[in-house]
Amino acid sequence: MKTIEKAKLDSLFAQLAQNYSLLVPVDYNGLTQFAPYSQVQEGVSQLYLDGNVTVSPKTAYLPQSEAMYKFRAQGKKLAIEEMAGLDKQQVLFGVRHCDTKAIQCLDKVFLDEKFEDPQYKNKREQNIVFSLACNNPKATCFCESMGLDRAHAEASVADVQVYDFGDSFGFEAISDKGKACLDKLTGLGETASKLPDQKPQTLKFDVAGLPEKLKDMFEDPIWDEYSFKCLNCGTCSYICPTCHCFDINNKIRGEVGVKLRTWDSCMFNEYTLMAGGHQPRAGKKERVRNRFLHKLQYFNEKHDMSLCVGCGRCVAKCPVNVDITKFIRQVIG
Amino acid sequence: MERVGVFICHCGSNIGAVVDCAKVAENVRNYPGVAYSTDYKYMCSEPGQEMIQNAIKEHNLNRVVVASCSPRMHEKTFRACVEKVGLNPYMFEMANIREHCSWVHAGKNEEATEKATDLVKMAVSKVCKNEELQKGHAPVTKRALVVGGGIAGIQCALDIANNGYQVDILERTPSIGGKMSQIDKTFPTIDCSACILTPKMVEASSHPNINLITYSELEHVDGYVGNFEVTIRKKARSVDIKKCTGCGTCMTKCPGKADDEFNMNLRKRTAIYTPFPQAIPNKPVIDRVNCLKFKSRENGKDVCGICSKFCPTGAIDYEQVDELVTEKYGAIVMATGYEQFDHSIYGEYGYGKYPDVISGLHFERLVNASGPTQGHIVRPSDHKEPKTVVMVKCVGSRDPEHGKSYCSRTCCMYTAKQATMIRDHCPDTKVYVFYMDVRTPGKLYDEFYNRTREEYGVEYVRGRVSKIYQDGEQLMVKGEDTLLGKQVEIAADMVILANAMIPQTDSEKMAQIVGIGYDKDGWFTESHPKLGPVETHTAGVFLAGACQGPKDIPDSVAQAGAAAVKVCALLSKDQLETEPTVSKVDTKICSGCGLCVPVCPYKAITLETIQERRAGKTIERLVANVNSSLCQGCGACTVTCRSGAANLKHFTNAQILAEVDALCQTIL
Amino acid sequence: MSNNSVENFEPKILVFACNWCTYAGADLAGTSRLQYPPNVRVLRVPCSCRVNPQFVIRAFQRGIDGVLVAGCHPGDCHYTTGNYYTRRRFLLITRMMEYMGIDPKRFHTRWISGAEGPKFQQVVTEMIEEVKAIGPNDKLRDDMKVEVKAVETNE
Amino acid sequence: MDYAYYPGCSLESTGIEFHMSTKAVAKALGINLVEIPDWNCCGASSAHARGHWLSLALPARNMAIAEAAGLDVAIPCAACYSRSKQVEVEVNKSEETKAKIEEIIGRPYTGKSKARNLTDIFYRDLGPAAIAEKAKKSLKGLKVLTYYGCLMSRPPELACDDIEDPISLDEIMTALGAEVIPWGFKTECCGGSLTACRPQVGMDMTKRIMDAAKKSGADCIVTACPMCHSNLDMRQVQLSKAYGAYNVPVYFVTELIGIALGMSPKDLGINRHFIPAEATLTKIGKTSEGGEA
Amino acid sequence: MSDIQSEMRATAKQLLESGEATVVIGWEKGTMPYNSTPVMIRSAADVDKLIWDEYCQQNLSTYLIDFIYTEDKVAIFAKGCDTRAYNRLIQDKRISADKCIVIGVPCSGMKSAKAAAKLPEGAEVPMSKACKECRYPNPVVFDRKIGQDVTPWCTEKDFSDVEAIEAMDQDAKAAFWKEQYTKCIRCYACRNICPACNCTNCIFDQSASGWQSKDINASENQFYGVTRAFHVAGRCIECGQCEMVCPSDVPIMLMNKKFIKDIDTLFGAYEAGLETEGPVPLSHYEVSDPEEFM
Repeated sequence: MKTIEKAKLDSLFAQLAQNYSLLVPVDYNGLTQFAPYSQVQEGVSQLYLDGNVTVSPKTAYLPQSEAMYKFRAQGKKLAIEEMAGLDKQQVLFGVRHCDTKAIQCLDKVFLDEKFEDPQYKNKREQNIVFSLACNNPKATCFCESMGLDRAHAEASVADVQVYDFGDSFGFEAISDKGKACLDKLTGLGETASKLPDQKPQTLKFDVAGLPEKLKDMFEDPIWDEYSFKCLNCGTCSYICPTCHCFDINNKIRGEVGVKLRTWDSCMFNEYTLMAGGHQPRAGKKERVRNRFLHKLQYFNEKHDMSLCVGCGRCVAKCPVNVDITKFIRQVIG
Repeated sequence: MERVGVFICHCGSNIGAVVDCAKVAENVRNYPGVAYSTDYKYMCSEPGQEMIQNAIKEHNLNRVVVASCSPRMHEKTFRACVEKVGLNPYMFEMANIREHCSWVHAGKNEEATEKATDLVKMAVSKVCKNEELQKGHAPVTKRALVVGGGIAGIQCALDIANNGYQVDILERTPSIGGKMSQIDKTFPTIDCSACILTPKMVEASSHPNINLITYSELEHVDGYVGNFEVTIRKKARSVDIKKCTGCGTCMTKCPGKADDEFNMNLRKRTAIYTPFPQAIPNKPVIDRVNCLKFKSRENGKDVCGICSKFCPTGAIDYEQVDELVTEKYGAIVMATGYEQFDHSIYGEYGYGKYPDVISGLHFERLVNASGPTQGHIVRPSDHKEPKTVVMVKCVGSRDPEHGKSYCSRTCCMYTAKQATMIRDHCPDTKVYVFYMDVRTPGKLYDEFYNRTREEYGVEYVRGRVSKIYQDGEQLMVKGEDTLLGKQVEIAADMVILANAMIPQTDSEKMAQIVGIGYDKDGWFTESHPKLGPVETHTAGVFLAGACQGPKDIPDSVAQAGAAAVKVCALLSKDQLETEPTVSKVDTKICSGCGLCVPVCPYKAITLETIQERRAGKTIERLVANVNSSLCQGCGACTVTCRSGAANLKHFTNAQILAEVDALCQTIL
Repeated sequence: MSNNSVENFEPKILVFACNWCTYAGADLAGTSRLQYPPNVRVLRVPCSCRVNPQFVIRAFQRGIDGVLVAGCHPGDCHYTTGNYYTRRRFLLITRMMEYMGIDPKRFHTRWISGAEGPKFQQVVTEMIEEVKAIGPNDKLRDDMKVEVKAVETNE
Repeated sequence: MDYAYYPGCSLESTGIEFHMSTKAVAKALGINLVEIPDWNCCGASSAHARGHWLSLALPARNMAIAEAAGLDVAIPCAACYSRSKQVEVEVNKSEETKAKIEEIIGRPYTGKSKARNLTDIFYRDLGPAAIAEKAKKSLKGLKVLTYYGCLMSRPPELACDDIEDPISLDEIMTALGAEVIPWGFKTECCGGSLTACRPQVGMDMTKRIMDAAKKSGADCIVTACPMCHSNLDMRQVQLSKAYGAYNVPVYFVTELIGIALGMSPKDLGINRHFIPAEATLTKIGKTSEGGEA
Repeated sequence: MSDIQSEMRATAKQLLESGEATVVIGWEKGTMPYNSTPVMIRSAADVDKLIWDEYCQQNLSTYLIDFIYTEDKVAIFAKGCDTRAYNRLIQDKRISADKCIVIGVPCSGMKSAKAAAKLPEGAEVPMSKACKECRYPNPVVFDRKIGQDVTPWCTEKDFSDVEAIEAMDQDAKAAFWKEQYTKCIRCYACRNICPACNCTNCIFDQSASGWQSKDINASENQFYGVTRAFHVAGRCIECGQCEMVCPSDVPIMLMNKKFIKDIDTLFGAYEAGLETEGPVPLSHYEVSDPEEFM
């Protein structure tokens, strides 16, 4: 395993930044998210490795607001131009395992057999993920309950596995992309140290048979109980690493414009609002139910995997503490 | 699909000399929504309008933009033009590239063309969001209110009444008659003012369709054209007008004395009084400020009461209070007249300190047979007949520095009239008139002026008076004769100043109550200086007489007649078309918070309960509702409304945003 | 023509003008041939109280250099009370815009009556000069320079 | 009350009694006059004919010196006042003028320091009532005509009193007990500037004033302008030779205030007049004998 | 505190058992020690879920809107700020008083859950900012009251934070707000929790109206921020919930307080949510309002 002392992390980043676009987890004025390393260098943001970031790294695959193509009215005609993809490979340093699993979920949606989303695909190909194993789970983390391996990142997504040894980081290539990237790095040490100890997760529960159980619970009174306090804000969807719903808009300035893809949330009124004004999911109950069932049942039925990866963001950030883990535990009984 | 036709007008060279109209038409040809774009010499001309109509048909246009003059000028013309070929008139917009562009950017052709392009783009973007609107209808209250009972008000009321409509005259003094009743003779015929006025006053008071509301003030006006609700303060007369026979006993007995304002304070009147013998109604009021009883009450006593003792019908009522009444009218005519400029601001004329320096209106009272001197022209100071009189014109007029910048129009003539009257009454008296110009544009006016000089021997001196000072019993008048280039000094016995006409001191407040415009001097603003001289910008409110600007009697009477015709035309309708550009609430969006209710100046918004199906249940909830015939379309509610439920038709959020965006898009 | 280089910067200024006073005042400036720089564009609204502060922010977002909201003098409102609300709202919004970092020179509210053609001329002329001196507005801007440039160079 | 004091040339020559009485009265009224060091001619009566900038620069230098001391300038002479006020107004009106003036005089003058007419200071800063309070003797019995001349009342932007009907002298005199006789010549031009070039015209103008004064029945004229004073006092001698005796004494306002404050005519310079002026004062009773001040 | 808690439970029990209320809204313990979260109790058997601790921050009044079309009679526990929010909703006609029972609970200030989440366990957790500045800890309106009134620890509005921004130069102000609003993810949690943001259909939920695109950038986010602040200007009851729920830590109250400060200075001191009648500052004017636009 290649290693580097934490004190020399800057030089590692400098090397990566030379060859790649480099995204690192940062604290930007109180908001933790992935951002260009240059922000850290400029002092705009501080490197944040104490826990997972609030806004998940799905932003590097599905930005909150993304131009799909540009257009220009020329007389009565419209000229359209595709967006250029990432021109350079991009390293995401410090993506947590739950978030690698989340990207795998997104793959199911955006890299479907029938249709591959070109913009997503471009980013997927260009991104090199350094996935950092979590030694100290937060009280809201429950990835293990959702079947994740805290020592090994999702192999189809992560390119380099990173371990935190206290004073140093260790690196193991997972993919060829990752290996090529590691090979380019100089000044790394080499140890065969054993994997670091991982503190146990406190939030643990059994999810066996959950999708099946939920199948019969569409009209269960539990939804009233859980939806009561929901504010119908978009916090959970926007910070969730797997939520991927989007809306398509135009941004027009006179004769030119771009087609924009922006995140949307199933919590919002306009999400299911139909052209004639009909709203099939009129209230909190319908929306909370849809979100939970999509995470825990529908996605399972379609892709044989849960759309909840146990990152715990919504548990931590929901303004009114609508707790999906409590819900699961109550359903499982 | 929007298919906008754009028509750029050259307005001859008015626009064309600055804005490259063909280029503007070219610039917007490919602008989103535009289906046809062209330019033409005169869009408002018959061929120009035909051109628009043909293009609508040929190019299947469903929206039209004309870039020409101000929409305040020709919006109506073009709306009618497009309507003729079946387009809804509200599918039309105007871009003002004349008043707002070519006329103000002379010589900056390139920039002006660019600006015109922007303005057209804004109009196109807006018109693309326009919706077809239909005019509404509102009932008409077939009664008019004339505010002011001077000659203009009386004439206007008579004309309306003779057309068969009810009309109320609101007068703030105890009697109708106005300034004309103070004037002795009228120019150029020198006939007796009272002799021609009083028959009109009597006619008005006895006309079955006219109701006089005297000694009353306009308090508040609500409503809108066809449906005004006017609150009137009937001031306490302290005399029961129903019981009073007008015998006048009270006035002969009253021990209270006060300055007689009708006679320009040249004498005293009693505290219970009628302003002049021919007053209508000829029933007195008690001037509470000067009444001994009311004065004593202020000191906690209660004395006098003589008038009450002597009144044979028991009409005196000391306990009367002001009464507020609200009446409905279909139209309002403002005929509030003028005031005389106060010359005491002029130091060179002695700051009003010299008793024998008087104003024109003072003179009218002096020379009037029923005035304080029984018509003898004497000096107020010592009641001696003046042997030399100096008259000074343009006192307050044409003096932007200290007075008013405008010409008061009447002074040249009334000065000439007064000069001849002095010469008539006192043939030995020498009369000098200092003038800047002599302006006599009126029928027989210049002839009269010439007679004044030639037959009556009044000496006209072209120049200003620089100083008047008391020198013993005489007034020394220093001035310049600019024709001779010499300084002149005249020892006069009396000086008569031709004071300017100014608006009523509270004209601005009046305008605000009625909701009409006024100019920098306080004259009410007509809707168009040439083509709408008696209309105001507020539909249903008209102007008559000097409240609109200085006017002599014939002009006031003519304008009163014109206003009456407009009123009758309005009252002759059973219903009025109302503008559809009013506010509307989208009940789907409205939360019923009601914050828009208090901001509406027309009380047009109410909260009402609607029923709605929601999740299989019928629920009831509050929403705001706009009464479209009350709403006048200001838009105050639309900004108060956070959710955008209240929206102003033809000026919707989307339309204004489209204009903002259209302008800003050119910035990038 | 709009040039963002500061030397020959020609600002664009949006004027929200009430139909009854300021628009008429601007018309009067026109009929009196009172000249002023061609940097202003007048947008007609029935009353200054129709001007939603959000319109103003929108204009700044889209790159306007200055905004003038103008209506009848208080007491002279065609609709009696409209401009009193305008005054309240814009007293607040003026301060908020300054608080957000918009230079107060870029945003004014003024009372200009139908008789005040010269005042219209003077107000807009002064504003244009002031804005010219401080240069283009980059605050609050949501521009698409990058996108537009890409499309343009592709032609 | 501190003021910079600008006497000007008149007060050192033909109007020396104005100088004397000003200093005496100011002291008694608690006004501290600090004479501007190294003051120069204000340029009145000649500089403006020579050139605009010269006419501004001359008084500007005096004003600048006072401004450096942080004081407003008290100016008894109406002509000096008018010139100094002119530069103060011009400098405040235009940055360009200010820059140019400063360049010419080689020192800063921002227009902050104000030119103040002495009579105006008496009237506004002190007030007639405050002066009357300090009076030891009433002027009762003395019928006076107030005469302001042109330089205190014209042009409007420089005037320190009402332009048509100034009242400061009237109110001060009334407060001190004198009877002010109304007349129409308060602001009439005395013809002073024409005495040298068009003597007859000047003489006629003076005559009109003196005729009116004589007709009015007043005992004397009170003025606050040394030009007017010399014209009405000195020329009166010539006038009398041609048209018969007038014998109307002409006092400076400070002289009469001084009398009221109990000073002796001699200390105030009243004995220096062309038209004897001491005797008239007996109308108010015995005046102080002098030497006590 | 435990006294109040047991009294709360008893009251809830009594209300539900007697049928005076069909629903009681209070707080229950959440996932974390610093989560106290709204709970709806329909059965007297569940009243023991109710708790009262130093994290019962959440304003419960907004939940009353959810019951306007149900047959329920709803009782809520309400701190000072909850009662001001209640008045706000009554004034905005979003709820009707006859369907609600307000049980006032004097409050001594709540701790900051956000701070607690960042601090190690056991560390002293500071009071949240809005609570520190609170001038109405006691219920301003109630049908019943539990516990003893406390003495308010603030008597005057504290605008020092607003003044600090005002003191910056224009560029610094712009940079500050741009930084703050770059973080905003437009989840609308601030709006949804706000008792003054009670429109059934917010303009930010009407993308067809053209007010705003869904594009997320500092400019659009600031448009959202200023507009929301303007919409609650003169109506904000200073509960500070917007700022507390913001996942991005945008200092939203700095905006709201700017309006409060200016309204106080320009139009006279005004306290939203103390009355349910009378004019709100922006639906009202005085002829004598300051004139700066001549």
